[in-house]
Amino acid sequence: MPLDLPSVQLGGIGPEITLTVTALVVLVADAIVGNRMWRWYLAAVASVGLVVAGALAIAAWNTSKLQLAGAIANDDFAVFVKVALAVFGILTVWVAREYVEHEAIEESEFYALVLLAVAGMMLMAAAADLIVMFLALETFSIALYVLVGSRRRSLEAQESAMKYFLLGAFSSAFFLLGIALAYGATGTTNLYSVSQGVASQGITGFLGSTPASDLGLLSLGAVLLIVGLGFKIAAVPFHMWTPDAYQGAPSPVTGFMAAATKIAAFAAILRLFDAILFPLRWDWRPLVIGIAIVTMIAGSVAAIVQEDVKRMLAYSSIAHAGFVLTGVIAANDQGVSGALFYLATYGLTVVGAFAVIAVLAGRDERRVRLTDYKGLFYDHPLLAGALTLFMLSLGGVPVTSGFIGKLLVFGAAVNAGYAWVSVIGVLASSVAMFFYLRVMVVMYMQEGDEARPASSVGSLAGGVIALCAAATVFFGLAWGPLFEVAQKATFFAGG
Amino acid sequence: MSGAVLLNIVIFVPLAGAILVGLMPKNRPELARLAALVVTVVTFVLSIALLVQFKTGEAGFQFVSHRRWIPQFGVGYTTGIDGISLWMVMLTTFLMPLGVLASWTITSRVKPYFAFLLALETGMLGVFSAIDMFLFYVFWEAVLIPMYFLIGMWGYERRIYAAMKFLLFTLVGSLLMLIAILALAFAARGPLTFDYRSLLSTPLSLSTQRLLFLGFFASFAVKVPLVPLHTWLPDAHTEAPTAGSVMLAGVLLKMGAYGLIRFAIPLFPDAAREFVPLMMALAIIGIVYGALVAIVQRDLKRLVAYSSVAHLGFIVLGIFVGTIQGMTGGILQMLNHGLSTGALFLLVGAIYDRRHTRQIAEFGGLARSIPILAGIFLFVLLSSIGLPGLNGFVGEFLILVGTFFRYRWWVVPAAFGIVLAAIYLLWAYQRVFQGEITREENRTLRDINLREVAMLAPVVALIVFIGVYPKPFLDRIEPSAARVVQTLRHTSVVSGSSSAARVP
Amino acid sequence: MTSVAPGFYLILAGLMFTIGVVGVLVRRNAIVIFMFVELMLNAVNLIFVTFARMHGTVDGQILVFFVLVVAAAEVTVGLAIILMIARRRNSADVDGLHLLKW
Amino acid sequence: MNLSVLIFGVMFIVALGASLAMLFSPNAVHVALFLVVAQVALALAFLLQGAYFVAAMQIIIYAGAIMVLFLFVIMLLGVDKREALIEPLRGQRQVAIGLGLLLAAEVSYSILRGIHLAGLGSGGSARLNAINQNPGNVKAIARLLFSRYLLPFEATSLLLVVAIVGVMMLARRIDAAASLFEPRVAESDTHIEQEREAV
Amino acid sequence: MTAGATLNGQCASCSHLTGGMEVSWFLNPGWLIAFPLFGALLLLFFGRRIGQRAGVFASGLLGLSFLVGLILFATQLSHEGQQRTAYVHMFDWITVGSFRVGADLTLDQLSIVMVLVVTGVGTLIHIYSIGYMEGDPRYPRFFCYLNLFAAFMLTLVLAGNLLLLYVGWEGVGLCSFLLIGFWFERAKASNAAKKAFLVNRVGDFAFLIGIFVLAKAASTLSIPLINAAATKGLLSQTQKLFGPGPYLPAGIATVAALLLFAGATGKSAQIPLYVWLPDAMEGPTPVSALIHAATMVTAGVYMVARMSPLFQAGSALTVVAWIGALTALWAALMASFEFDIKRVLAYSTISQLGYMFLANGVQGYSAAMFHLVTHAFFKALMFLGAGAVMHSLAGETDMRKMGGLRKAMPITGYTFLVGWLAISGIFPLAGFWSKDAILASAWHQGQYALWAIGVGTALLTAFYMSRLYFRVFEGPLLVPDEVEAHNGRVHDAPVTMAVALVPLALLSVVGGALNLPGSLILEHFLEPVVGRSEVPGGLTPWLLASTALVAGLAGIALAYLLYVRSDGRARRASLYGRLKVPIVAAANKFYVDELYGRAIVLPGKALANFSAYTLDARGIDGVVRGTGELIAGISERTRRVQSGYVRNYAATFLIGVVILISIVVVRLGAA
Repeated sequence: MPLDLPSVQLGGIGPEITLTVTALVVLVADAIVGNRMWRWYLAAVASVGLVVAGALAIAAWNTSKLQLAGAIANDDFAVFVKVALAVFGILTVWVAREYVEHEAIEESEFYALVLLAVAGMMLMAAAADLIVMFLALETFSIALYVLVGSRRRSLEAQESAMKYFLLGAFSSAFFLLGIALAYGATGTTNLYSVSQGVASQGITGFLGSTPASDLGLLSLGAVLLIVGLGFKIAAVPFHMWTPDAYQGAPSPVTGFMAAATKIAAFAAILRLFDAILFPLRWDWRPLVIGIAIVTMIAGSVAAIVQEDVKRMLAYSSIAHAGFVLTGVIAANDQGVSGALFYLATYGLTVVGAFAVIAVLAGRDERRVRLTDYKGLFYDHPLLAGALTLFMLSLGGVPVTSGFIGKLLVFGAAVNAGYAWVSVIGVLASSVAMFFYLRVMVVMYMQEGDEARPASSVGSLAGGVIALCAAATVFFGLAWGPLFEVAQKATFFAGG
Repeated sequence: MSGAVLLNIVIFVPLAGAILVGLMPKNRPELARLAALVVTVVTFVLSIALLVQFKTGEAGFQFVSHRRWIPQFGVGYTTGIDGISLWMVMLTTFLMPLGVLASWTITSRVKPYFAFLLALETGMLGVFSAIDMFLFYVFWEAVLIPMYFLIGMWGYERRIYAAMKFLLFTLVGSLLMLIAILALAFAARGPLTFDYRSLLSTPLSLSTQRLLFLGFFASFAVKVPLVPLHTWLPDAHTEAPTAGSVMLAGVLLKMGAYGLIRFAIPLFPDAAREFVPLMMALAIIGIVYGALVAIVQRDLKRLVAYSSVAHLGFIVLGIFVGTIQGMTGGILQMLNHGLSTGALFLLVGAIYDRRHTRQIAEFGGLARSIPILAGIFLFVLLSSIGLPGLNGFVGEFLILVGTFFRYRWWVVPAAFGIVLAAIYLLWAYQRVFQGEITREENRTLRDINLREVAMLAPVVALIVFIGVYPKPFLDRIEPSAARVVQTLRHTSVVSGSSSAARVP
Repeated sequence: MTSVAPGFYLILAGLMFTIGVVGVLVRRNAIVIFMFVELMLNAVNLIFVTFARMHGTVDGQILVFFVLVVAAAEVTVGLAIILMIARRRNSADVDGLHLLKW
Repeated sequence: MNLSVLIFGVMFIVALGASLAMLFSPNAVHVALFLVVAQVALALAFLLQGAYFVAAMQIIIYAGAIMVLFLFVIMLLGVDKREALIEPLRGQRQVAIGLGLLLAAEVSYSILRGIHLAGLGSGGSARLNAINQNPGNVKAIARLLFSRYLLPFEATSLLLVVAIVGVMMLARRIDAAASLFEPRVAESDTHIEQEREAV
Repeated sequence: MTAGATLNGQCASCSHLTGGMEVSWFLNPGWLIAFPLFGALLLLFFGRRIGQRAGVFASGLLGLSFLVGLILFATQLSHEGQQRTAYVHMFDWITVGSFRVGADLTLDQLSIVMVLVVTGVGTLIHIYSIGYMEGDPRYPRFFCYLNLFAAFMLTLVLAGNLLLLYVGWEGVGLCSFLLIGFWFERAKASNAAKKAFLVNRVGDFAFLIGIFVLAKAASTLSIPLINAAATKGLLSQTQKLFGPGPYLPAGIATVAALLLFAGATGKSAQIPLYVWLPDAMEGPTPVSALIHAATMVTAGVYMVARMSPLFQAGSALTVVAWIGALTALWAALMASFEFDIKRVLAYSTISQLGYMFLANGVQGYSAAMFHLVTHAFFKALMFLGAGAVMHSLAGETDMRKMGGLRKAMPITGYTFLVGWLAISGIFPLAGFWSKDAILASAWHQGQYALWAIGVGTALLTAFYMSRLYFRVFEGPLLVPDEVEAHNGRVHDAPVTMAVALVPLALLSVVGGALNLPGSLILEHFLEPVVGRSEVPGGLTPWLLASTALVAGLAGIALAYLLYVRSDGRARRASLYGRLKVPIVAAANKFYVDELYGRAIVLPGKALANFSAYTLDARGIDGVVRGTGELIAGISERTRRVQSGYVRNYAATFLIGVVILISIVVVRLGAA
């Protein structure tokens, strides 16, 4: 019996391969060339790798297929997420360029880890098999554990890495248990054969006739999968790591986590729900609604007394996870596209925000408290303006992309008959607005106490901030095209 | 130039001006001031051209322009004005140069100040001219941000508190409206659209109407504001810089009333009808309560702020009584209140500029040292308490007579508000301007200067003009107002089956 | 070959998983905590193998293989992080680390 | 009662006992050793269920490699350190035990009920035995691993690369002044001070 | 203004009103208003430049108005009795839907009488003020207000619809406010001004509601149309006549009339809203004369006469009559124990206004108008006289500090003497005739009780006016200490003031000629507007007249006994001893101000304070801030959950897991 190898279409994982290779190139180049070259060359190489990966991902647009023995689904959904991830990766690399220098972080390894993390996240977005999803999750998680702790001079950074790691491993075990139970229920870990299995073996009918039966292994497994992914998106009550990790991590990494981890994990959640759980939607929706509500409220409420900007944005990211979940519970194409739009634009905004924070934080991230931002508008009007824009976008004020994202996810929920969840969502976001406004209060309405050491804004970081600001406005005004793309980015076999 | 193009120019000239001001050199504040003045005056002149082109006697939207914006989501850039919004646009463009003049005394951070002020104008004009509801919402919220900064950066002692309160209060309301807008758009049949005119004919079941009405109402009631959602107002008005107070009282509050007229009633007529008693009760509570609270205020600006609560109560009363007199009077009163309360804030600001206090107890006998300002204050005050022959009377009378035509007894407490208005304003006038001068600082104040004349004279002239000859105003308002009144009076043709069909 | 019902294996796995969970919560040494995480993974492995038997395929056994790899990778990085901190603070007690809070 | 049941019983007791012993041994080295015991017991369970290859892997990789790594680190940090068994965090232990018991009960209950509902019997054993006969356990695994699980297999390489790069980064010495063993006292102390003040 | 004037019969709101008189651009009642308005505006903007010429300027403009009034009067006289009405529609004012109100003027016999009084007496008082206000720093402003007042008063008088009447109504109130508070530095003056405005506002509130009632019931605010509708309503009760056009049912007419009358009690200082008028004496004396004696306060009387068909249509007139009569008596009582010379005159005014309402109430509209005119003469005269006294006595108003001034200032003294006799109803002065007409009307209507009150009031009137006169002008010379200290000689009224006093004195003497019982000129003139009032025939009128005269003489005699005779002081003491309680009460204005203070002002303030500082600041805003603080508090609590201990985090995680699993298990168990 010859070995029945699947047709190995490496194109299906082209972006991931490209990124891995680039990561290795960056490492090797640094080892060989060292500091003798143009200061930006590592960043340039990494960026090229990310651009190529993004381009390869785009090439798969509109070709939706399951590849590599059904292990990955290169549908438009995956493409959308992958492109977004590539963009976040590039922006992170750029923001980090100057940052790693003054924080004495090994540049090549930093980039390599970012690239590998993006690779893992891309794999996650496309994963059509639970085990692939698990491996991808672990891949980028491990990269992030290290990145979070990469500011090794700082005990906080180490602490946050430790906490993130321990809790991450803990939650992975639950996720894995979830996979095991799903496997037990269906005999496979493949999402699409799971769903086909559900259909073909008549289990659906069986479920339909006795609504309790799907409450067995599969729903227990599904709950644990939600737990594992909920940990990654920082849904309450699995969010406890978030403030600490966000606070301790280097600001560019925090931005990266907020943007990229979130979209990758949400991609998995959306795919999971789309593939396995939509047939069972009456089972899981109350749970997710509960999580969404708690998350929105807790994230918003907890943030308002924070004094550390990064920590505050960490809570804000928790709240945002709740908002996106509002789109998820709609469980329709509108919800999916809304969530995608939300995540993509939120990512751009939050990367920009953390870029500003990174620039202002200075050596050893000493100035990250809200009081350090006093009177910023008068010293750095452009930085303050950009940060204002990001805060407004996070708050969901019109003419920024954040508003459109909220509009779309809340709209989806309204359309799906969950207007009351949306109402809770908007109330929570009003609470959340308070702390975004606080940032503005500090920047504009209070005088700086002491002479602020002038922060030097590197051209790359400055470029990122400008780009993100421009994107925030652009997708707040001319959001039609991106929305259209997000609408098309539906699932291979979904619905 | 076609009116439609002109309208859009009017909307966006201030924004262009804001950018222009933002780009000016930092060390030349006078340039920024001048530019702001020129821009606002130009906007006003352009809006006069709109007024001239406006066809009197037509109820529908005029100067309508439509551009595709986000066709994927049914959003269009659609603007146009009718007899109701026309005057709101005019009020905005009229008050704006006055606000700029009043801001002449701003000396710190001049550039951003005027940039925000101009951006605010675009937002306000947009609110009044948007036909697409998405666009409306965008403008609606866009107004908040510049105002937030104006209060928070250039306000007085408790400015940050006030700015926060203002923004959060309004935001809660408007986000609820956003949900309602979305629900409405999704409820409509056919392709997704946010065009107000198409959504007007959306058949909705009564229960849906109720919920959506409340969603819109949440936003507008905060903005108006109706008691008990009013407590942001005294703080915001008191702490805002003069121009901010003028814009808040003059225009922003009108956005709430405008929203009720434009959206809440015509979109959900059955629910609106059902809520009429509640609305009227709230309005009357506002009239009496606002006046009562105003009587004992110790801060002059706060007193004027509370007077707005009472006045807006009148406006809401007029809007909901369901008679053409009430509605037209309400809309005219929106204009009147913008003028007279705007002028009162200008005056309080002028006095503050001289004495750097707003505490009534600090004043006394000012009519001696600044007789002309005192005279103008008295004049505006008389307009505010509805002295016949001045503008306030026309509006209030129409509202009350309109109310009486349908609801005989409601008019009694409402009309009593006029008595109360006289009490709080006259008492304040007495304490501030009459009696002996008790404090030395008050003895040597400069009287009105040329800038203040330029800023107050137009208001005074309009106050008289509207009071004596309101016909040009009423004639343009009436047809559009009549349509809204129609929807409030006649049962819409929604049948049980069609509404049931839409429920998922 | 065997007549012991798979349910017993699953119960064993469940109990071991729970012991792992409890261990993570009650122990203070980072390395020990991490070992309990490993115990949890091991318990899941047992579940995989048991389900493989129930389904009559070897898929579940392959999954165990992947879990092993993941565990290995986690262990390297995790121990590196723990070591990094432990060397600096001269202790692996996780309770000593609470600079970041609130 | 046949032999396999007996073996199962022994395995069950050893695995569970070792796990529990982990929970109660204050010394990290003991914990590690108990874990090794539990893993060996599990390997036995794998064998009992026809997972021969995996059982071998379990011994070799887990007990052999990973646990050695653990022990190595424990040694590096000092063997004789005993962990105080008092609980400084209020309520932590009660929560852990209470929830642990609840979790165990719930998971066991729902798994058992789940397999009952899903109609999963022991019929799979026969099929698995057949596979283990022909083509044999290792071959069957290999076939699947390089066909259906090709991508996960490839993905493990990515995972390992990440782990390597990560460890590389973490293991590097901090350049400049700060030494690994001499924490930047000034900075961290001020932070601690700040935190105290905040409390 | 007049450019918009059209011939009658062409306006929207009065298209079916046809008066006999045609108006052209120059023969237009609009000019009556235009002149003083123009003067007011000019003085407002250029007052400082005009300076001391302001007085002459303002007087001249009002004089022009008087001239126009005379011309119009002459024109009217050239028409037949029924053809003397002119309707002028100047422009549409408020037109919304079916509700249409224009700026309409009506000139008829009734209004021309008022016009002549307002412009005539007004001009005299303007002239008087030239001297009286000399040297005041705000001299031009004073004349600006006076002119403005005249303009509003003429608007009120000429208004063709109730809304325009309301414009004038509130406008004169405004001017009254401005002029009472003219010396605003004095706390008393500014308080009085505010009080006047607010009390009037209360009345106006009722008036406004009356307007609403009519706007709804009659669908018009045009005064002639409302009157027509009211008449039709009245007729329909008895004759079942339903002609074209609206008609007012008697019930609604009563309600509307009473509401309008409530407004009048404010403006014309009747019970219960009279309290502002005595305080209003804080204003400059010419103001008291013009506004608070001759013109503004009579607006209510005029309004009732103007709307007489409406008042007649229901049963409102009874209320009017009784309120009038009671006010007359009440105010006379208070006047009898007042020592402030101006306040005595103020109470007297209230009392006399009560007479006029009494007349209105018994359908003696022409009698009311008659008394209005004569009262304007003699009361203005007395106020101006009092002003002259104050002018020479450094502003002193306490009559206890005066005495024997007739010899020191003869012009003032003798003219005041005329006024005193006139108001006391002494034959043949003007007051005798007009008062007699009122009493006769009451008698003839069978309202004997009212008649009796009227006679009693006549006695009291004579008493307190005599008291005033005797104390101030007779007896030994007595001037306040300050005047002596300044060694100032008491001087008589200067020329500009005398110029006003003398004609008014003459008019007070001969004013009765307007309506002598034989000729009844005024009555016949007014008949087309207010209807004929039946005059008792035979011996009755003579008896009635004699009774009134006797009452007047008795009052004078009483005053003579108490204040002129040397034993007066002792008599007063014994009287005081016997009637202590009522006298103290009367001297304290029957504690009405205090009552209002306790019953309305204090609770109102308490309510306002409660609303502002408890309900609003603590209650509503407390909820708002409480919400914020609650959220912040929750936030502060929840941040503690984030303890920093990673094992706590794991525990939280586990809690979440267990909750979720429990939900599944519970549902599983339920299945």
